[in-house]
Amino acid sequence: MQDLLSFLISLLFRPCIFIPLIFPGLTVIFIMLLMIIWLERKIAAKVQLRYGPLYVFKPLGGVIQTVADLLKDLFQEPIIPKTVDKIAFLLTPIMLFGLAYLPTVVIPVSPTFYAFRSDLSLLLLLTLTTLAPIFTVLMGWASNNKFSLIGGLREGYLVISYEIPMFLSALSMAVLYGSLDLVDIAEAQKGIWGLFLNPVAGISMLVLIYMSTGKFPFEIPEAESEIVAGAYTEYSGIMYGLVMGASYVKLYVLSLVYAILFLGGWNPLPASMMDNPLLPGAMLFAKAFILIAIGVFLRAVYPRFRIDQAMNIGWKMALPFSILAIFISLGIVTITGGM
Amino acid sequence: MWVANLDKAAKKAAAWLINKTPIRNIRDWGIAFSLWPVHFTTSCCGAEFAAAVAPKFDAERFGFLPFIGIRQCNVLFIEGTLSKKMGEAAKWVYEQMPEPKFVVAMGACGIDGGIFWNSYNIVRPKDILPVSVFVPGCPPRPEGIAQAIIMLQRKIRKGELVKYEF
Amino acid sequence: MNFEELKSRIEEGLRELSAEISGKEPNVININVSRDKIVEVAKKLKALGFDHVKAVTAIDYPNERFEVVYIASSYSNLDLAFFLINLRTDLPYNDPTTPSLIEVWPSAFYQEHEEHDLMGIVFEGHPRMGERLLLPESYEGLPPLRKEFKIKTEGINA
Amino acid sequence: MSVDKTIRHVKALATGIKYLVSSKRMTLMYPDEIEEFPDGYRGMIKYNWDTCIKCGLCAMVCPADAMKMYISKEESEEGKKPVRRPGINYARCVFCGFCVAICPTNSLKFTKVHDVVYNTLEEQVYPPEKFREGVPKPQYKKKPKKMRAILDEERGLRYEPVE
Amino acid sequence: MSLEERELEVLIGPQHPASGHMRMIAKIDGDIVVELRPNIGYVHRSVEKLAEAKKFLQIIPLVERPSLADTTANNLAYVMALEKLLGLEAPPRAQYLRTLLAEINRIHSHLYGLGIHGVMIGSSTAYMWCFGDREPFIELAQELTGARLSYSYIIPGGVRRELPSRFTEKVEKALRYMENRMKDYFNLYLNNPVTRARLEGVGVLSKEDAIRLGVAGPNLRASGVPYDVRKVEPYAAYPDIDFDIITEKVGDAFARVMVRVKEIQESIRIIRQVLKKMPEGPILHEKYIKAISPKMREYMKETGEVKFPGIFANLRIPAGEAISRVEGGRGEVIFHIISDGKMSPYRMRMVTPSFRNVILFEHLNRGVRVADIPAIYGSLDYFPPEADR
Repeated sequence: MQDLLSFLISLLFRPCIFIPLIFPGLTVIFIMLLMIIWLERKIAAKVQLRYGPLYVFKPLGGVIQTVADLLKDLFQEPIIPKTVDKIAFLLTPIMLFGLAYLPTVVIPVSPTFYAFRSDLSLLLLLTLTTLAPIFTVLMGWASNNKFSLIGGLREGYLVISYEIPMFLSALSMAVLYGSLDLVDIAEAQKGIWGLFLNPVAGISMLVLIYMSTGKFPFEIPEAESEIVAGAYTEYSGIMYGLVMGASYVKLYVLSLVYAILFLGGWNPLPASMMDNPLLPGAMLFAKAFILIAIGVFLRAVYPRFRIDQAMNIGWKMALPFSILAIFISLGIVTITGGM
Repeated sequence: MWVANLDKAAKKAAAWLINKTPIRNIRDWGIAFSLWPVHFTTSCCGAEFAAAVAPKFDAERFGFLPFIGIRQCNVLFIEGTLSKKMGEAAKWVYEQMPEPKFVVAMGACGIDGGIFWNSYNIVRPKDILPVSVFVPGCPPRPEGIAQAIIMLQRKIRKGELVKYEF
Repeated sequence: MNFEELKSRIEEGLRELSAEISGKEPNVININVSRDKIVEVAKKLKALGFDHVKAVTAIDYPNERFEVVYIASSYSNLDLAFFLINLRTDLPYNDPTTPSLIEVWPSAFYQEHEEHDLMGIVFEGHPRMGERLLLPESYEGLPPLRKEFKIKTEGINA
Repeated sequence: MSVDKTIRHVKALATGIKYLVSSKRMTLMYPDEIEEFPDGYRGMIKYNWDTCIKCGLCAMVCPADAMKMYISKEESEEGKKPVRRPGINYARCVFCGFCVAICPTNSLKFTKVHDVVYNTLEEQVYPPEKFREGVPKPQYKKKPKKMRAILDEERGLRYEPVE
Repeated sequence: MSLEERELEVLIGPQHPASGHMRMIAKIDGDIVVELRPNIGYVHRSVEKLAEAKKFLQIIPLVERPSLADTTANNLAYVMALEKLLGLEAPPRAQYLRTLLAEINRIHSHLYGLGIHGVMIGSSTAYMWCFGDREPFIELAQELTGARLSYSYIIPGGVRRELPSRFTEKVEKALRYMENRMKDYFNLYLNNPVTRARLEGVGVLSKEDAIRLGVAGPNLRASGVPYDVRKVEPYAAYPDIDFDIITEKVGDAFARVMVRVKEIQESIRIIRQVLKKMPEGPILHEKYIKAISPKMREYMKETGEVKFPGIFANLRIPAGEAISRVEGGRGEVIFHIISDGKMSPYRMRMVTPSFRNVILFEHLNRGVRVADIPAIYGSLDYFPPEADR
């Protein structure tokens, strides 16, 4: 019995299980979701001169508000309208959440602790993150609702304007470090962080992350005062919980990627602490969490852009900047002869 | 035939499970602290409803979050007079909301017509919707809305309002 | 510009249109005109600088007549803005039609539509005659602002 | 992106952060603290049975027909003209206070209660006998602290407990 | 593909986060609005008809209800029409108190409009701040009148309550607070590049169109027409007060917002003057004071609360016709009352600024983008119950 238990625990701590299930996988995602939605409401409330969720658990400032919301969603009637395409309608939230979560398996936690290492892991990760918007578009189509349709189309338009510059910004770091392997990239930042080497790429990538996850001021595909909830209009109950969670999960994944690409990943930790994945993981998580917190803080400051303005930013500002970022990387590589 | 029976049995089992004591308490607690009203202003009490979610009264403390779509909400606030044209919309909105759902009638007009009781163009919400809490006043103070939320929470946790029947 | 001056100027402008002009101090000028002349009078008034309509009131005198009052004033000439021109016309009770003035004063568009909806007066030339504005589409029966349309009342005793 | 725009972005973000770290909240913690209204607040109405002269002016002036003259069962005798006293229907009352203002003997008075909610329509009607018993008490879980709103230059509104 | 097939008809409202109590029927082609028709009447409560069945005094709360955030304008305009028919004028102190309440009301009405506009373009903070900062002014109005929004403060011949003690200090504090806060409003919201991008050049209303369409209130002044009833036909205490008419030239959504913001600052100036110049004296016309019993007159002196004379219950107004206009927060309110000498008006026409601005929905929303619909709607400060009455 004892042996079985210890075997199971050791199994759990194997990277190929630990990473998808614990960190950065499901468990942490779940806790992060509960925390971040509460934090978003609290931060907004603070700037707005009020308290935000409180009475649900007063001693800790209503920290379990999201649990109550989740329970409500769980016990709410999941409505499937007659006019929708049933299979697509039911499949999309699951696919959306799944695809938002899937890239976590590629993310390394420490130089030695990873589920999957490849020479092309950055490319794989970026490709996986681009898949989710396709399902948002599908969702808009399947819902058979005009607002959903407009929301889906907006997402479709936005995808092509943020994805390319985001790829280019990310790849400029690959050029800089001469590798597409996330572990290598993180390790290469022992000295200077990528953000300081190539700030142009860093800033444009940060803006594009918020754009791709629909944070303010780019909350355009689900702009509530224009098109109700965009593609999510028809979803109720736990299905809505899934689609709402998916965008936060995407933000979480992209923030982790950003932390690895630009903020040195688990650095600066002394090499002696690298054996245990716990500390590097915590470091990585903390960096990502700050990025998420900034993302949700923006809600309190900005109104939202119009879609044409957001596309202008994508095409006319982010794209030139990200191309410039590649040249900067090439310049640095040429001068220093490779990092 | 078989499938139909299976379907029915599964629903019954689900209902039994949901209504079982610990689950039921957790369920009611969750619903009580997660009241999301529909963004549906029927009339001028909307001004005070807006004040109730604003900083001074901050209804979000109770887990009360005015939300965007009908499909995600569970409370319908009738904010004042319901004109005949709006009455149809209100009925329609109520039908679109997922179970469990609650209706609060706000303001004198939402209860018995208030100063407009003899108008030719109004309906009384209780005639077309199952109203569970009435908030008098014209307009009610935001405190009244907070009281309505507390009353609704109390009723939900007592198990008076949430019923799952299949 | 004072009251008398304006009144005489309007009288001069409308001399050939057989309009009855009377004044009420300090700033109301009543112009009574028959419905076939109303468009011309309105055009003249607009030429004088009264460029918009503030309100269109229709009044019901049961079994006698309807009266339509256009309250016009000026935005572009602030000297005239103090004055309110009441352009009035009487309509026979069994035929409450009058030419629409939206060509002259587009600001009367919704006001005329409302009076059509609630009082049942037909403004010829208005593109939305027959459509409902404030009442529900399904409303049938007497226009509610008519005097014959009674609403419930309660006494002071319960 | 122009310099001016960048500065304005930074200013907006800085203002946001300023409010995030400062504690300028305006919220009144409602069920734990209730606001004590200034004198003359037009809340629910208190009725003085003894001084009322049954003139009916309050019912006459009521804009919403909420105040009505009810037959007072204890005082009316059979065969005689019934005695009528005012009663109120909070399902219609608009709290304009005209009835209080017109009452020639000050038998109607404002109270500061204004946060009562009801479960049914019928319990909102207060015939004279029920009207006399006083205003309904709002339900609180525990006794709330009474607070007075103070206008403040820095914070707009702050609250001070009333002794 | 022909044009008709490309067009999509979208029904915005009445259940929609940014539609308020109305429906907008928009025909859109891609992201461009081809045509937008407002479908109003969702809050039509027949005020004009009910007025014919109510007594003159009972109409005061009735006319307030349609525009709940800006009740003083309606109340004052209605009472002014009655006073014109009655041929009496309120004493000077009452006129100043009316002005005071009207300006306090204008500030919180404008904040209401700004807040709603904020949330329509996505800034929840703008909404919360504006609605939070309304509260000090509502608190002041509540202390003066006894109610949060529906004041019913102005009655024929005067006002209902004396100035509370130490009111001037409190007002001064609220005004200073508002002035301080304005800087943060500019930093966070009004000068925010995103706000500017959303509002500048959107929904431009030219001066000619504004005049032609008979637009009212701040929307008119934002297009460069310096029309303000307070200057054109001064009422209450405005003849003695020094203030400017705020105008903007551009006529876009941002200009409409800026007119409101600057009018708040102007109102602050007016309130300070009103409190400084406040004359002493009675607050009710002596004709009515005489009609009150001596005991109640004593009570009035003690509490500062006006008791109604018995004749108010069945107030008769001489036959005649009166038109009154008042510049409320949202624009010009017009009452046209025809009395036949009985206890109720024969016909009461109430034209509210929102009703006069409905026409702008059709006019401004042509060729704009879908996202501009709420930006334009919000900038008009349109309140459907006020339009539908």
